Amino acid sequence: MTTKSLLQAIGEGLAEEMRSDESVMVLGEDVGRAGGVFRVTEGLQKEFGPERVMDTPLAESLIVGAAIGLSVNGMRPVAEIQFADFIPPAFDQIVNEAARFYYRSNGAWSCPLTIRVPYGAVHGGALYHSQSVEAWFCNTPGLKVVAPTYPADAKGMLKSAIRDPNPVLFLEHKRTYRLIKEDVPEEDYAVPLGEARVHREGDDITVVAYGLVLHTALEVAEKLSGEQGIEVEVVEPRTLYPLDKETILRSAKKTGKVLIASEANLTGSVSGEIAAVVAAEAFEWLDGPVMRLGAPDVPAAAFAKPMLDFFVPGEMEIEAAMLELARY
Amino acid sequence: MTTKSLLQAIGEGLAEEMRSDESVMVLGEDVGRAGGVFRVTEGLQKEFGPERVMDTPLAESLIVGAAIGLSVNGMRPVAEIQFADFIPPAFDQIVNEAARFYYRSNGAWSCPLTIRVPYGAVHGGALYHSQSVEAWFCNTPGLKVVAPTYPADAKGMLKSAIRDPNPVLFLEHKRTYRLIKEDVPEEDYAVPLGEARVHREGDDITVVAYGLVLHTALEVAEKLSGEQGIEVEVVEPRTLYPLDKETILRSAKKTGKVLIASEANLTGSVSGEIAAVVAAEAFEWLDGPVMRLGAPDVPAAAFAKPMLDFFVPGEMEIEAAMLELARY
Amino acid sequence: MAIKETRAGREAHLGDDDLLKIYRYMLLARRVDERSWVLNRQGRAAFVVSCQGHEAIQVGAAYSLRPGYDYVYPYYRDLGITLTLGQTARDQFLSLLARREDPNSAGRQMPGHYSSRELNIVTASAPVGVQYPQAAGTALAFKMRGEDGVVLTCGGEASTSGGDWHEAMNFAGIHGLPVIFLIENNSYAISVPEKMQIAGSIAGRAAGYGIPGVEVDGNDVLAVYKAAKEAFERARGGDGPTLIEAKTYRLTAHSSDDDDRRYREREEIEEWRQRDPLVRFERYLEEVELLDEENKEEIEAGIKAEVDEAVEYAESAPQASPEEALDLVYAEG
Amino acid sequence: MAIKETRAGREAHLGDDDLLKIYRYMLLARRVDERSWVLNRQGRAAFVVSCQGHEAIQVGAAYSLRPGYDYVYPYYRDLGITLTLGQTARDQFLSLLARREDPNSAGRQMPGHYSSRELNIVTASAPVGVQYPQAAGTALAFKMRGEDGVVLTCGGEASTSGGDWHEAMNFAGIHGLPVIFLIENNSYAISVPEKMQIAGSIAGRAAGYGIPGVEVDGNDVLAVYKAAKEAFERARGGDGPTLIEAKTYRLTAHSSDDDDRRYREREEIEEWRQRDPLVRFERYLEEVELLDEENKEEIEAGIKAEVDEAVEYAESAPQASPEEALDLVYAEG
Ligand SMILES: Cc1ncc(C[n+]2csc(CCOP(=O)(O)OP(=O)(O)O)c2C)c(N)n1
Ligand SMILES: Cc1ncc(C[n+]2csc(CCOP(=O)(O)OP(=O)(O)O)c2C)c(N)n1
Ligand SMILES: [Mg+2]
Ligand SMILES: [Mg+2]
Repeated sequence: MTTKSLLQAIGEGLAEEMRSDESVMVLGEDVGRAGGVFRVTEGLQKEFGPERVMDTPLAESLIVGAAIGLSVNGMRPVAEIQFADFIPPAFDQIVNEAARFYYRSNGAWSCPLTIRVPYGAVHGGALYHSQSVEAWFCNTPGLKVVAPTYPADAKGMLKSAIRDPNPVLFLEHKRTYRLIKEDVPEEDYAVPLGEARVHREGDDITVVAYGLVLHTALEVAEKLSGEQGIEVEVVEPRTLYPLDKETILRSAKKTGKVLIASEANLTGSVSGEIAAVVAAEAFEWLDGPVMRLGAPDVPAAAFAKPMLDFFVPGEMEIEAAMLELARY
Repeated sequence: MTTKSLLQAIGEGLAEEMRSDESVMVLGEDVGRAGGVFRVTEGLQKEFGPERVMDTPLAESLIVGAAIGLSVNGMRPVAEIQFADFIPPAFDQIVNEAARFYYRSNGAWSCPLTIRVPYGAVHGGALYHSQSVEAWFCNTPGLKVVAPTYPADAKGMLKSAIRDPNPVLFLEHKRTYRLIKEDVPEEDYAVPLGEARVHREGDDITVVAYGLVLHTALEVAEKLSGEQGIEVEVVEPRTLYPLDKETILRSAKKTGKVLIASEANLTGSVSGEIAAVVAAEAFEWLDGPVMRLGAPDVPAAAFAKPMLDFFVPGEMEIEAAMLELARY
Repeated sequence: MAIKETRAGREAHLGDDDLLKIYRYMLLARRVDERSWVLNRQGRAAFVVSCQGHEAIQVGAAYSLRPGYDYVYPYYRDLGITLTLGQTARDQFLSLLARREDPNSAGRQMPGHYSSRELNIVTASAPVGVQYPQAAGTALAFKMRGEDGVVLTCGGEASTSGGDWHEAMNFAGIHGLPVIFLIENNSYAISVPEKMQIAGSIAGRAAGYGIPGVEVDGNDVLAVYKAAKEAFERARGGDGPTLIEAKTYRLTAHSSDDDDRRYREREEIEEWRQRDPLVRFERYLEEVELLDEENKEEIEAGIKAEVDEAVEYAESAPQASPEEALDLVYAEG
Repeated sequence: MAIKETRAGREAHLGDDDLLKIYRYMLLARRVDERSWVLNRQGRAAFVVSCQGHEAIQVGAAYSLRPGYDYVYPYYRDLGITLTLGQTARDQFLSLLARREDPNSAGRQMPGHYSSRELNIVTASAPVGVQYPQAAGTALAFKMRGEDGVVLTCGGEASTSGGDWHEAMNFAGIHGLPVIFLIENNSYAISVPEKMQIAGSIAGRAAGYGIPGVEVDGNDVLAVYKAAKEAFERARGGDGPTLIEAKTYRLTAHSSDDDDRRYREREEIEEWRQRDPLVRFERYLEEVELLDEENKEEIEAGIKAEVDEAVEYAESAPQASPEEALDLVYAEG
């Protein structure tokens, strides 16, 4: 065990899978010699050569389309989309193609491929290096969408994603790449997809969160526990599609009060789906409105720092929402 | 006043706008000489010539991208995407571009353009001529998404869309093109965007629906009223983004029981957002779970008729859901 | 008739049996297609999309593939390709009638959306053009493993208008991938004529990517066969991709949902009917004395029996049950 | 120095004053860019993306545009274009420092994402390549109204790899649209070298669309000027689009977030520094006796004062308030 950041854990997970399975390969813009703009793939091209760690042209539809074609011919590609904001050109290949090969061929063809997607607002990133794009994909049967937040989870879930016979979108919040370090096992292990994680037990309210906002929520939860004796149960979906409804509903039924927080624009976010599930299936247990917290409905985070800071739900807003719900 | 089908009303609305405003034009695949694969644009090229009714190459990103470029240089383009299923290549131009010109230029540039998008399951349409794609777009600030169901609404809303300074996605359910006829005004009129319509008042439950499912819901509502004295309030959002929350919440608070029905795959559908709004903002008034009805979470409707019929929420399922909620 | 070296065979380096086989595939494709329209007009088949006019391109190109080894990404008109690879008339009618036994999709997809794991026919889509980057990726896998597999990917002329075609051409050119882009240019995309679809020329674009571009008469099966064979050989030898533009004409409406009288003159169609690739190859085989009334009738009769049997089989085969729509969304394992 | 007809002027049909103006724009672009890096290194500017090395292409191409009439779709390196069109050093620093007065976006977008309604600079995006179909559409509007406006759209070599470029080229070719595609080929896309990005050649692709394709030395401002002017004239005269590929080299890292030592050799950079387009034009102007120590210093001093003033102004200008992030999502009316 050594402590690792999210970024390191993902890089290590990739390297280990490539070592143990020759068919695993990486492709994307600047993933090779430069080691990725965030340096997640640093050192990989040196170890595995320019074909297995391939710099592609600037063409996201090609990147995913080629990954599909590789995946049906014996490879396990891990494609990188440099920033989530640039995934739209690949939208067709992801939602209409990769996600449907299996169904439309009645199970004859499957696409074991992983698409790594750094997302989330960062200082200086502005409108097009900031977006939380998960809602675009969390309605696509045949696709799995995961968004681990902690290093050990991320490494284990990346391994599961690569080994999964289905296409998996693997979201990495850029602001959390180096935010914390934690112990990450050295031995081979996998964290299953499709399972939520309860970070903190509590009886008063449930908070469902992921990404940067999860870190904030956990801090606030500790604070409220210490200062006010409010015990918040914090649930991280980890997989956003298909959802682990059971874990979320169990918590909702226990506390009767649910807040769903994310950094995405509120309207049309994945939080809405989670809220809908709770409102339909845990209604009898609810002691308060199903609350959501998200970014305002504007295109994305701005370049100017004051506007950026205003955009991302911060500690104060999260605390206010938790308190409102706890006191309801 | 003459009675018109949805298809005729839309065609007429287009022709009228083209007559009264020289800058209005139509572009898309097969919209010209052939008059569109559904014949919505029939006769237009004859009247307005091959430039103002332009057949484009098979390239959806180009269609929307060119429409953007036309719109910033004095034109009011109405782009047609032949089937909703083929809109993904234009995803980037819609959500990252058209929807953001205004915001990102601090109000200097706007994109007054309309994108007509036939959607919904039809017999024989199968996986790629059937999809309900609205959820892909109902999280994009700067974009308006409308989905009128009735002919007179559609004509009036199309006029509003064309005259709107913002990009508007105009969804037309293919199965409703010729399903009913109703009186459609001949004189110039516009139906504002952003306003829901209450089709039927009732005290027992609220049903929010649009598209084909709205027609079914209205039939079932009449039946339940006549046979069982259950009075269903039926609300049609008409505009799916941004939502007319007020009208929906007013009804939710009145009946205390809400069912949201659409033809889209349930998980991640717009129904989830509506449910979330109700669960957050009408919680105190709720007398039952917020229910949703949608298609199963499979890629899309299949070609084989038995599977297609199974996919689309039908009368029986809608009736069962309404009864369950009414009796709750 | 004795099997002998003929002029045709010598020219194309094909034996007489090959020539007759090619003829038979073309005829089978045509007859299956024709029967599909009959079933549609009778209200027994919901949708038909046709290969008529494209048979020479398809059979000519597919004939030197190695089924189950090379990969193929066909498009919806490519019945001639899938039959040549080993799919049967039965397969086609099972698909046309949306039966559970349909090998392509068990009734999920429209007819013409081919798929076969055994034959390495990669499940085809409806969105036009998406196959090209996929085909390039599949070719890259062959190259990475040092195998000599080739990938054939096909589409109409309008499938070159979308970005995917360009991105794939560029990628194939950069890496010298063993992929053949076969563009079946039939002059129309539904109603849109070529001049509103294509600036310049398709074959002429290959050079810009450093790729050989070949324009071929798509109604001449032996010309297509030769062009494709040469392209496959280049690819197998490590010399990279080829773009083949085969010119032809769609002899039917776009599909059973289309009425082409809205946009095509009858005279134009008649003119092209004179160049029907099937009739043309028939005349050729007669000229070189490989075909006469007798064996022609024999072949026709054989195909008719095959088609009859296939339709009968398919019509009595069960449809998928409604709930099967829920199956196979995710692969297990 | 007296204004007189010089060799340079005669060659390019430019008067001496034009030549000195061009020089001044190039120098201004360079100095503004250099100062931006200084501010970045001092922690006063969050992000810089550079035009250094591209000045000849940009000023050369933009010089014969009609600001506010012709439309321009620039990309993030095109400071030389926007300055030539009429934006100022102040505008650039207001944008660099994300001030409310930033004319491009009021601090919403990163620096380099240009926009001006008055100058017909259409709001630029970060996703690479999206501008091309838009530019084609804008050109179509000119054509439909019978106006002689032209559209200039620019991007790096990697911006041709995505589908949008191809779709726009095809559309422009079909309709003979008055749009000029200017590709500023600087040999790298962040770390990816041209040979991994482009199969064949960019200029060589124009022919496939029936469009003139011109390759030009992007470090020779007068060569670019001539190529662009000819292209604009063709477009204005109804003779349709032109593709210009201007070859150069990025003299800085990709951006202030990039460390190009990971992927470029110092020698390579040094080699290209020898061909610096600014130095080259300076030498030329000296040779033709339009520039000497004296007026050179004068110009430098003028620009330095302008840059100093602009930085000072921008630094003391207010930022947008947080809540302004909520404004202008939808247009009213
Ligand atoms: C992305 C996309 N847009 C639109 C369509 C609808 N459509 C189906 S076939 C077709 C025309 C294709 O023409 P071409 O590529 O020339 O092939 P052909 O049918 O002539 O063989 C169109 C527009 C589609 N299937 N996919
Ligand atoms: C669609 C898209 N993908 C990826 C990126 C990230 N990105 C920004 S610039 C760039 C390289 C562009 O290279 P080139 O077009 O040659 O322009 P240059 O920067 O060299 O002038 C990349 C990959 C992007 N902005 N948009
Ligand atoms: Mg065609
Ligand atoms: Mg470059």
